[in-house]
Amino acid sequence: MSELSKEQLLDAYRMMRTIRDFEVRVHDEFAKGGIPGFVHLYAGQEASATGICMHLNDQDRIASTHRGHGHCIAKGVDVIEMMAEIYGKETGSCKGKGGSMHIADLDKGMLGANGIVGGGPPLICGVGLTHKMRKTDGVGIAFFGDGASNQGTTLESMNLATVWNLPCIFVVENNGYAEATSSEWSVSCDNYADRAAGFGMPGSNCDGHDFFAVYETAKEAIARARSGGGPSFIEVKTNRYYGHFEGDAQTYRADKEVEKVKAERDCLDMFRKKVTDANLLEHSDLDQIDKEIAALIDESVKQAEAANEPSAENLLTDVYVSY
Amino acid sequence: MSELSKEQLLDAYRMMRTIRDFEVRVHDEFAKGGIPGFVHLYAGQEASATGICMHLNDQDRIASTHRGHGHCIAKGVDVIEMMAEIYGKETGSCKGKGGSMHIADLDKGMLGANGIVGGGPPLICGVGLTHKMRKTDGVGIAFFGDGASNQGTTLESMNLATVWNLPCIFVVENNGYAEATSSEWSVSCDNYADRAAGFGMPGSNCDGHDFFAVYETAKEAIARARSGGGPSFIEVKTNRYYGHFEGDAQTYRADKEVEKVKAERDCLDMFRKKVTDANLLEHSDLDQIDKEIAALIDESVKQAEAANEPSAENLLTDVYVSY
Amino acid sequence: MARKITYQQAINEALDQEMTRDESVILMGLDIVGGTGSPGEMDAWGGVLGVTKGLYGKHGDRVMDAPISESSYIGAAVGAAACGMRPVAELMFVDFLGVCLDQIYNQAGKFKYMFGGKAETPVVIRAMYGAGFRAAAQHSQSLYSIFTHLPGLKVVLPSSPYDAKGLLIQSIRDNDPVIFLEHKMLYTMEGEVPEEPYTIPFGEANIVREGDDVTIVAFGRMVGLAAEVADKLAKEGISCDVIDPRTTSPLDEESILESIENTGRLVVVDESNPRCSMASDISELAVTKAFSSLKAGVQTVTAPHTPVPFSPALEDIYIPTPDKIEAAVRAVLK
Amino acid sequence: MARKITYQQAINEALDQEMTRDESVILMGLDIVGGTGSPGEMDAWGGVLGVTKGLYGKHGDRVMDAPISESSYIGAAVGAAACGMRPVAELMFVDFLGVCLDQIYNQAGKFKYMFGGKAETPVVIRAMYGAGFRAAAQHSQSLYSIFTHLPGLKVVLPSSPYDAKGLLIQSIRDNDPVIFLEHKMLYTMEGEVPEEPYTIPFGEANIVREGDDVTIVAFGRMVGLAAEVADKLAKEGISCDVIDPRTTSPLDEESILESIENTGRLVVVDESNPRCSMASDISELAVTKAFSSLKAGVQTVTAPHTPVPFSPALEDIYIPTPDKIEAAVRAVLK
Ligand SMILES: Cc1ncc(C[n+]2csc(CCOP(=O)(O)OP(=O)(O)O)c2C)c(N)n1
Ligand SMILES: Cc1ncc(C[n+]2csc(CCOP(=O)(O)OP(=O)(O)O)c2C)c(N)n1
Ligand SMILES: [Mg+2]
Ligand SMILES: [Mg+2]
Repeated sequence: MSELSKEQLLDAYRMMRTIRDFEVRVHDEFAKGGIPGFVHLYAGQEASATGICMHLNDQDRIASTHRGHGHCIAKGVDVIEMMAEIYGKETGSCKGKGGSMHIADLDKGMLGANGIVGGGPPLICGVGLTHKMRKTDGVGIAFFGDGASNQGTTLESMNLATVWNLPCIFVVENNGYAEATSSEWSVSCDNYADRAAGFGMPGSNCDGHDFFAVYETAKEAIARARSGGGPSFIEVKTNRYYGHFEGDAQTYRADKEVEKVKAERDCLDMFRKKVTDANLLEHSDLDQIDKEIAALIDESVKQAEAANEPSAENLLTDVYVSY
Repeated sequence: MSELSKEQLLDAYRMMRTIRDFEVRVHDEFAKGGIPGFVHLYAGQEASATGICMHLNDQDRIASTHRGHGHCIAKGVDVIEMMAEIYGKETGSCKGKGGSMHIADLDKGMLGANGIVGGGPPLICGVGLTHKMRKTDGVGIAFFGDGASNQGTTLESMNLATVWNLPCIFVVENNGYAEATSSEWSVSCDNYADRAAGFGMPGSNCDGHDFFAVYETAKEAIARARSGGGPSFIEVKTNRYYGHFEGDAQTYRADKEVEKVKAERDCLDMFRKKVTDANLLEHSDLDQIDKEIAALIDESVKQAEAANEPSAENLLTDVYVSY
Repeated sequence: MARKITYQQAINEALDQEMTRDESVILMGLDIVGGTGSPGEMDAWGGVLGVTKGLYGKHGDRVMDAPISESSYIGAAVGAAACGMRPVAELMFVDFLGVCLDQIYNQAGKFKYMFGGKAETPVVIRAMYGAGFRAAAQHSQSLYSIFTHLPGLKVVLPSSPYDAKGLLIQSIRDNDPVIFLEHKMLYTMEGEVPEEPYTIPFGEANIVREGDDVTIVAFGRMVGLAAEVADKLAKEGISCDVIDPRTTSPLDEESILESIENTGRLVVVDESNPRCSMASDISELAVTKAFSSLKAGVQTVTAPHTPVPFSPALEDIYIPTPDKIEAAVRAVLK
Repeated sequence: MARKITYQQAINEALDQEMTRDESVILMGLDIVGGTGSPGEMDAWGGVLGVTKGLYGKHGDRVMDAPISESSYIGAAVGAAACGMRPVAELMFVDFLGVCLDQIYNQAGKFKYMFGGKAETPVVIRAMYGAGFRAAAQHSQSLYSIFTHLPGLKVVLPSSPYDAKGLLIQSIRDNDPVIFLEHKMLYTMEGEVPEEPYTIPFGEANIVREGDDVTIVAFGRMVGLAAEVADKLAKEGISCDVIDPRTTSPLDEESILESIENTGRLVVVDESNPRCSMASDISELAVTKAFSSLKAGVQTVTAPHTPVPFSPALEDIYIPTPDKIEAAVRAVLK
């Protein structure tokens, strides 16, 4: 914790707060009917994307999932454009053509949210391979869920990354559920480290509510990858605050499950307590960020609502570079 | 070893001898130009199919690979029909429509050789599921190679079998190569038991040249599956005597690699030595089988050569039950 | 038969009745129960849009959730079918065929042929398809042309609650592998559906509107749009024969050809991308087998050769509309 | 340009020259080196039929073997392409698309569109296709119609050594995902091929024979058969325009339509299964855009709606033959 500068700590908090407020707001606006389509929110899991992406620079790349807003924000994708994208507007990150499930910004090293469970890990092998061929020290991070950890594409990619000795980190965000199905049931290993071992890579896990735990765990794995030590596997134990997608009644969850996590282990609260207890930051520093972010998110919604729908010509463009 | 009756020992030897002679003969006939297509021979691996299938009855089912002749024979598929199939004749197991890569006999519980690497394991989950739904004590065995152990379909199926608690056994026949690629390179785990652990099932390995080792290892796994104890994983360490397919120059192999195995650890020789040393069988018993099988294989080739090509109408039949 | 239920209820009822009739019918998919292993309610979802809701309560362990491993659970359905079960596996969105197609087309679809006739694989793969849900490029496709291209598979596209029930029961009783595709925008469509089980044979088109001026062949959700256009044009004295083939494989060529021979004019309405599509397939049928009857070039109305856009504004112009169908009918009449 | 090499050598040379020209070109596949990790020789195979032989020796680690995990190594190629590399991934047989299609069509093929134009994915997927090798149902298919159906992909079907080299170089330099399909029966075909690198643009058909009586559109290996028939019929005074579109996506509609407008008669020769195929696609083109020129119904010559049989006797009648093409030409002339 002490190794992080004040600036970095503020950045970490800002990132988590941005994700949280973004998601809470999308939840509210969706409920009001302003947002179309399938929307999967990342609230509750902020420390994961943040603790990992804090280590990354623009040459490092990540692949995300259907639950991708948090990863986008942590990788530096513009929030104003993201909100517009979720509204399907022409000012969106993807000109409104992708929506929540496909937000991307390749310039920022964000290879896209992905509508296909397990779609990302093979792509990340390609990122790792690119870095290896170009002899950079860049890395690729595949974020995926506990459900996705059973998809063949994910499993194959773990093997490939070891065999090709790629600078890739496989991050399973185990939020306990794939849709309504429990990960305790659907994941056959007792411990994800066992599965990592079955693919010849080190595996570790960490408390996904604790930014510092994630940060430290990722640090080691990323350093290993950067120095040619090959892939690693990290399980982040986390919780999602909302339903699988917006509209999910969540009757499969335990009574007060989320309330309890929110009350006892919310990542923002835990962070605030740790850094203020240790006198690294003042409450006022954090309050200031809260205010800034609230304004930013307000602005993003205002701009998204005001923006134009894509015009009809857009239907036929962007299919090919040339055809 | 002593638990097997004389009859059973003779059966085991007969099975292995049949496979060997069948494959040697196919090799020879292929070289002469009598056999079309891609042909992958099982010679050298006989103890694997035999040691496992000796435990099976007709309700048990197996799925095989492109290298399927041995599994067919061990599961009781008619050798005369098999040879005719490999020749593409209308008297073949599949009326000449399948060929070497697709020989099957569902009545015998043989779900087919398979041209798709990793095609079999999902099917075997279906076999296990059928037995489970019907409350029989039947099992399903997925045979696959070291190469196939990296295919997503195989990996997913291991997870599914544990999650559904299916009576399935995953048998990787590790013959050291997938085509020309070494399994030491392509398989990321140090030990297949590690990979089994990553999918929540017991894993063990055995010497695939030693019929008795395979037999004992399989016995435990199959008994567990029959009694509701769920799936298991077995690595059979083996060698193939011929190329990946007929026509392979095999320059990727070590000098004298196969000669050495043949001289020191041939499964038929080892079996003969063990059972005669222990006075369980006489050399003459085995010689008698050798003679019978030689005649059977001769006969199979004679019949295959004499049989008719499928007639033209066959092109359009058997696509659907009704259409 | 006055009872009206939705397309979605019709599917649920077909599954329920067949499971009751035949012990070998089993269901598997992702969250088709929902809540498996979870601390809360079991049968919490009954499928992502609730189509299988309640079946777990009635049929227990014969309705199974699976890990997110489409190749292996759909392959398990295929393997179980080869062992005599009648599994109905749900591929949540047809867009996901890319992670499991092998088990469908190289295994299920080819067993019978490769094994010289000595296999039957009575598996049903149910999947949602179609645009209009603002679900973007990976959850909105109409990929039935791909399945239709592949021998060994049967492909079913119900366009109404009545057809959904009868065709699904037929699919389950059928002895070949069947791809049963449900348009997600039709789930809430209401229609008259008999309570008792019934089947609709494959390869028999439904003549949705009768007419002598133009033949319109339409698929799935497009059938309703075509009928709407036909009704509108009827008021002007233009009479359209609206044909819903109901299954693209097998295809009722006869009904289509008969109609073309009568009208001499053909419009094909297909929600899928245009290349190597059902629109192409029916056009080919006309020009190879009914050329001498054709009085005009064929008109096709399809989605463009683009992925499905997320933006509602763009998606609305991506999908064939009644206006475009009407324009096509007028064009063939010119 | 007197030098003659085989189709297979032309492909090898194209890969070699492009790798030499551009560091970002890398190759990956199963045993495209052969011998990786093995005690014997490295580069032992150079691909299952030897097409990439020698490239490892020249380009070292830029030619990579992979574990048998098509989704992940082809996905890796896609991911690397999105990062600016120009990977050429080999899918050994196109029949294996069932285990990796998602990375090809939902990822590579849709990135640009889903991401609002802000992505380029210059990946090439090479794969063998086609019947005639006695390789049976899972190693003999012609699945190009599927790729053609899917927006975002380009699909290339070289029919000669000259085209193989020029089209492959174009594929590698192209900035979109390209499916490059090599007919396994053409590998030994010889033809004149310039030594220097050259490109053949996509979407430009090759007029293989010129004629005024009948248009024959043929794909891949069928082009040679069609030319053979044209030569035979020329002696009788029947002149055929034989068109090889070379790429099915994009398709040179113009050349085809121009020819049909001239001849009024169309035969399409397509080795694939008939439903929703290129045969359908070209038939549709004719009947939607050149109807008034058509003097007769279109004839298609395709494989039947069955898997590919193993038996040589059956496979020989499965594949379209010159006799059948000739009969089709005579039929359109009636
Ligand atoms: C190949 C594929 N199968 C199924 C789905 C449907 N689906 C979307 S998200 C999801 C659950 C994913 O669970 P997990 O990986 O744990 O991620 P989480 O939603 O918990 O973040 C499923 C089944 C899909 N999008 N793609
Ligand atoms: C999906 C798929 N990928 C690739 C191939 C080509 N292929 C056939 S056999 C083989 C090697 C298989 O190796 P292994 O599983 O070890 O079996 P072995 O040949 O050693 O018995 C390969 C790559 C295939 N048939 N299917
Ligand atoms: Mg989850
Ligand atoms: Mg092997």
